[in-house]
Amino acid sequence: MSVSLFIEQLLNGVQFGVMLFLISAGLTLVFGIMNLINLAHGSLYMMGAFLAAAFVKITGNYLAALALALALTALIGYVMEKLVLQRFYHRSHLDQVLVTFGLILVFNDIVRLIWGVVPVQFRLPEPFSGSVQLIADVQYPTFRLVILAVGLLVALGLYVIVVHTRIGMWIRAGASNRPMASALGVDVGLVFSAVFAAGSALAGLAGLMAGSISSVQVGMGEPVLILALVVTVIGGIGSIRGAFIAALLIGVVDTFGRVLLPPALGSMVIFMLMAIILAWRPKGLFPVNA
Amino acid sequence: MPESSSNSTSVLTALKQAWPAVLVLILLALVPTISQVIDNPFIIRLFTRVVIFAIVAVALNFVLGFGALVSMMHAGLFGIGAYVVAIFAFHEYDSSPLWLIPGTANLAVTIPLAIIVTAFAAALTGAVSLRTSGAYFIMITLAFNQMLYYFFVALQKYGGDDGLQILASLEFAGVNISRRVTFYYIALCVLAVTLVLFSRLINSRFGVILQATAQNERRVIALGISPLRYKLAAFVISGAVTGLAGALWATGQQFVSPSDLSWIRSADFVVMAVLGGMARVWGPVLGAVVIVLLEALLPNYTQFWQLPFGVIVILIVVYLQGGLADLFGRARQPGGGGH
Amino acid sequence: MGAPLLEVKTLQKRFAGIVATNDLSLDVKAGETHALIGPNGAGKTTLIAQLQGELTPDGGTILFNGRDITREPAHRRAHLGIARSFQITSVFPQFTVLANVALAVQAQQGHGFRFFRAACDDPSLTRPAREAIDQIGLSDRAHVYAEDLSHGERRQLELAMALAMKPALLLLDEPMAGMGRQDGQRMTRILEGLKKNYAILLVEHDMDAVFALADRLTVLVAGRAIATGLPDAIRSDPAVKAAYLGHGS
Amino acid sequence: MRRNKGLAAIAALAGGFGVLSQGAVAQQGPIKIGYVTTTSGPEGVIGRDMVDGFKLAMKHGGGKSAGREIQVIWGDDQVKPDVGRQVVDKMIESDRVHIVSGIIFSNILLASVKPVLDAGAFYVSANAGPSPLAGKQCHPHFFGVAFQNDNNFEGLGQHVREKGFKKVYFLAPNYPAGKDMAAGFKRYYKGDMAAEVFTSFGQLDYSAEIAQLRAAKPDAVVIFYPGGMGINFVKQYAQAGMMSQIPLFTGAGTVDQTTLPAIGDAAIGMFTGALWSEFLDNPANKKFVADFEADYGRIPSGFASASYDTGRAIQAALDAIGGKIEDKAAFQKAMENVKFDAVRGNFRFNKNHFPVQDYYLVQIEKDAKGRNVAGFRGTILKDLQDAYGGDCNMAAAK
Repeated sequence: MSVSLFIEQLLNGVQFGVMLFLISAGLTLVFGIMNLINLAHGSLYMMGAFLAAAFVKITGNYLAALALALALTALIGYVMEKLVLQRFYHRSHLDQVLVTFGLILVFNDIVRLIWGVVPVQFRLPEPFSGSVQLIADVQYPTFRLVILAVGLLVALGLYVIVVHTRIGMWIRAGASNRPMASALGVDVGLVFSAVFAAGSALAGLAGLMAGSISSVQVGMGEPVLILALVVTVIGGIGSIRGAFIAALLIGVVDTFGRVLLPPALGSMVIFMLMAIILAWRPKGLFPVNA
Repeated sequence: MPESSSNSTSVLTALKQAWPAVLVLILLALVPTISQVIDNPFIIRLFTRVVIFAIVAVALNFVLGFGALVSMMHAGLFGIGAYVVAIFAFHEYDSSPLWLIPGTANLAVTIPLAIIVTAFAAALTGAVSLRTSGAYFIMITLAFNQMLYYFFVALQKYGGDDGLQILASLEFAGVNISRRVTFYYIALCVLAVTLVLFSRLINSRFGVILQATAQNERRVIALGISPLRYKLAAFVISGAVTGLAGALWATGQQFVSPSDLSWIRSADFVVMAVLGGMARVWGPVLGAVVIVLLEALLPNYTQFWQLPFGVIVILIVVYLQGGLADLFGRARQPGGGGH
Repeated sequence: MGAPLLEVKTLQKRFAGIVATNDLSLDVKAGETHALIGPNGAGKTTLIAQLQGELTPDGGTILFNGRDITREPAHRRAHLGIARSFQITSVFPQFTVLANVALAVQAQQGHGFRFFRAACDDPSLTRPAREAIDQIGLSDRAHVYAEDLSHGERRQLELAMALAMKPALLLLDEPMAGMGRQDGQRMTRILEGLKKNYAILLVEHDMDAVFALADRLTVLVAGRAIATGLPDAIRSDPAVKAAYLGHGS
Repeated sequence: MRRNKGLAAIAALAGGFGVLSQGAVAQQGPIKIGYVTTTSGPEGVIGRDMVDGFKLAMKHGGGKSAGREIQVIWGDDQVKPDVGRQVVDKMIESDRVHIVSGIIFSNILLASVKPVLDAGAFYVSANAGPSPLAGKQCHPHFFGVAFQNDNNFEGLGQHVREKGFKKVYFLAPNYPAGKDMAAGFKRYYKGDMAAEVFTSFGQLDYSAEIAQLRAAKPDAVVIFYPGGMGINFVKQYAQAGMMSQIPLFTGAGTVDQTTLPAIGDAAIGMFTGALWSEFLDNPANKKFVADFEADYGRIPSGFASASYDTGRAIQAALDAIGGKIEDKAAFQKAMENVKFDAVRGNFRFNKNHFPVQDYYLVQIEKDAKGRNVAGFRGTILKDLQDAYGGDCNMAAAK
């Protein structure tokens, strides 16, 4: 493997990792803070992609479409939390898995009823649809660079919000001790709803980003959901930092595993990585409640 | 309240608690007759699937419902059992040895072998997985499931993704058991024995420790019990029975493929156990019956059958916290009752 | 009173920079009830957890019957005869009282790999369990599920489980926590009954109970034992008064 | 009260059997065809075209043969071999169908075909054509109307060779049909392969593979990626600026009306092999395309066309024997010699019951309405037959 090819593959791995981080961030926040396993996170990802595609078609304006799609995905998440998931904060993980599994089936068929089975087109805005010359021999799709930038911005933003702001303090307080936080005057219910809506918007953002490089179709959320769970668990549930590092790790390992290993082993490599990491550190790389 | 109830009364009380299970078994036993009356042999095939999945769901529930270990690798273990039978049958048909071991289509050999191999796999993976707990345990078992899946995909000799057709005629120590009704009753007997086995296990000293660990592991340690080996033993027992079910599956289908090991199948088993009711040994049987039948019947009405299916799942989880078994009254952990 | 049953020497434990146990030494003699008092956050529960084996100390040694158990895992210590009752009630909510205690008996007997006989019908488990339940005064509640017990009853169950382990040393972490006056007095009477047969390390805030039960007292402040002695001597110790009452607990 | 609820639940379950036993008693009733395909999940897009193509064929046949009703029973295999097997079992044993058709994926077909043939029924494939069934495991009651898998890429191999490409990079999913396609391509291309890469089934992101292939500097890239995989690969290939650098080819079934709407303009100009095109100039095809668009509001895909041909072939064979499907020898003979106007033009069955047909070249372009379509560019191979017929001994297979 030549140096420039290595650099390009590394870039691919990092970009894939950043993408995974966008998907996992919301999942790990909801999982860590509300102690809720939300398998329907993948469905929100799918909704983000479908809504963005639909709004682009209707409005013809990308920014407006993206804003609308994000807002609507957040709203869907909010309604889902209020209607169903709120009852499940105190239920077992298993009940949560089951009810959100049911939600996946419902979401998939609703999307199928509305949009049909044919994958939907989601065209990129002109300036982003091509590629740019990075260094000699490395020509890179512009939009992947956009994803890279957005992902890094989101990571930075989340870090600042959770660690350095009052909202972040409320979130952390609500996570570690609910009654205490309420006693301090934090409306935990509201904070949770807000976190859930924000997590949904992040899933939607990831979905519409992914939708522009791969197909927008029913069931697109499930394979991604598995990867997001892998990232969440390797990073340590609830840890934004852990999710970021785990996502990059998975992205790079998967990319190089795919090109360097035989196919069956290449498909297995991230699962082997997860098993090894968990056998070594049973609560992930950055356990939150050490 | 006499402390040491005599054996006969304890059998009576057991029967009193387990009457729905007995009822379901009797109904299942009537399936071949019903199928004959309405002249529809497919029903037996469908219920063979129900019964075999029920065995897995019951075995899974032993660690899931009573040990709080959410395993996402039971499809993998199931597949191992199935592949052992299929691979030996393949070598028998091919008349080529597997390394030095000759192939065989004799289930009296391959079924015990399937159980042993699966138990061994469960012991290896369990020893690593049980270092973790909660959601981490779910994910590490999922990882092992995927590894097993891709392992069998990689076995090009045995069909890879295509799966492996069993062409040799399977027999059990010279007896042909492939007749549909015979095979159905064999599977049903295995289910009944499995239910009895796990009922006994749950109430034994071993089972009590397992349940106690699920409720309060810290306290169990403080009492002087190291829970790990009990959890591991439970995982191996559960895996062995799952391997047996896999062997039956291969025998009944005459076909195995990696899709038998898909993680979605693992999730299906969990759904069966939870939906059926984890607090009772026989709860998952109800789950298996309902899930398999819904999956078979709903698509006859609409191609959007996953929508009602999903809604049914959600409603059951929201309103029947103890699963379908709660329709027969609320349950407490069986091992916990000194009567 | 004889040789020390439990001997703790210069024990150290830190959590992220906070010193929870600071160069602590104390001993419990056979047959003695040794009370450990101190303000909230003094490190009492942390000490109990290190003695029971749930936490591993950073330094120092713990001797039990003259044997170094500092690095022994918790379940091994339980077999050696150290039983702990928890400050926050820690029982098996979905078991009956009898099943809870029978499990403790079973743990003490050590035969966990028995797969077929129903444990709840096994007199070798239920008989000793019954005895412990009688001893603690829960006989008429034996078949009630632990999650349906009152708080006071659960504290009693907690104690019955510790007793069923046939321990040499009882580590009792606030057995009267959260109890009303009447329940507290009942518990004090129960403990008075036990005192004759067991060595006890008692952590308790209820001073009436402490002075009624304790043979000796140790005062813990900020992880350090500031005084050890007979109840009367402690009561009048000015250092104790200053440190202890100053914290206003 | 609780108990009554439980009993009611059991009674409800028992009632469910009634559905399964529908039509269990049928002696001289309708001719029954079981059509099992993938209608749920992401691959449902292919299944939908399959179903609609078959429905249209039935409609054009009037739903009857020699006055006897033809009843189609639909089933969904959910892309799972064991589910496909179960649905087929149900159709054979419960619905007692005479003919089964519709399965898309080779591994599902291989898992499901045995009970059909064992029961003495017919399997007429509207898509999957795995090599064993064309060769050693050929069967008098098995007919593949669509193709033998390899066919999809054989003509393309010929075309790529004729165009003078010398170093070809091939990519496909790591599953049996992927290997079949590679074999088919190489059989006719005969030249040097820069690499053959098999990726995992259902992969989403191909950036790593695209980087590898660019570094290998081939002079052409050939892919077989059905469904969503094709959408992903082609989009990403275009975004990486590769379309203008190294020409991309595919055989039948990757870039067609099931994926074009989602790929969008990225595919414009691409050449692909095909066993059918919507612009083929024959009356049957014109009627098919026009009626399909009228009924379903979209352009049919190759999947729909093969399914339509399958329906028409069955209809023609049934009509030839006066609808007496119970006479199996007669139906087999009628199928072997079936005469119908295939929308793909030239068609007949080979001795192994797989087609002899022509292979075309198409190019993605915009039609008058601005939609992306596969414009006809000519015939690459005439009378293409598969490579496995020699292994088939139909007389011995009986």
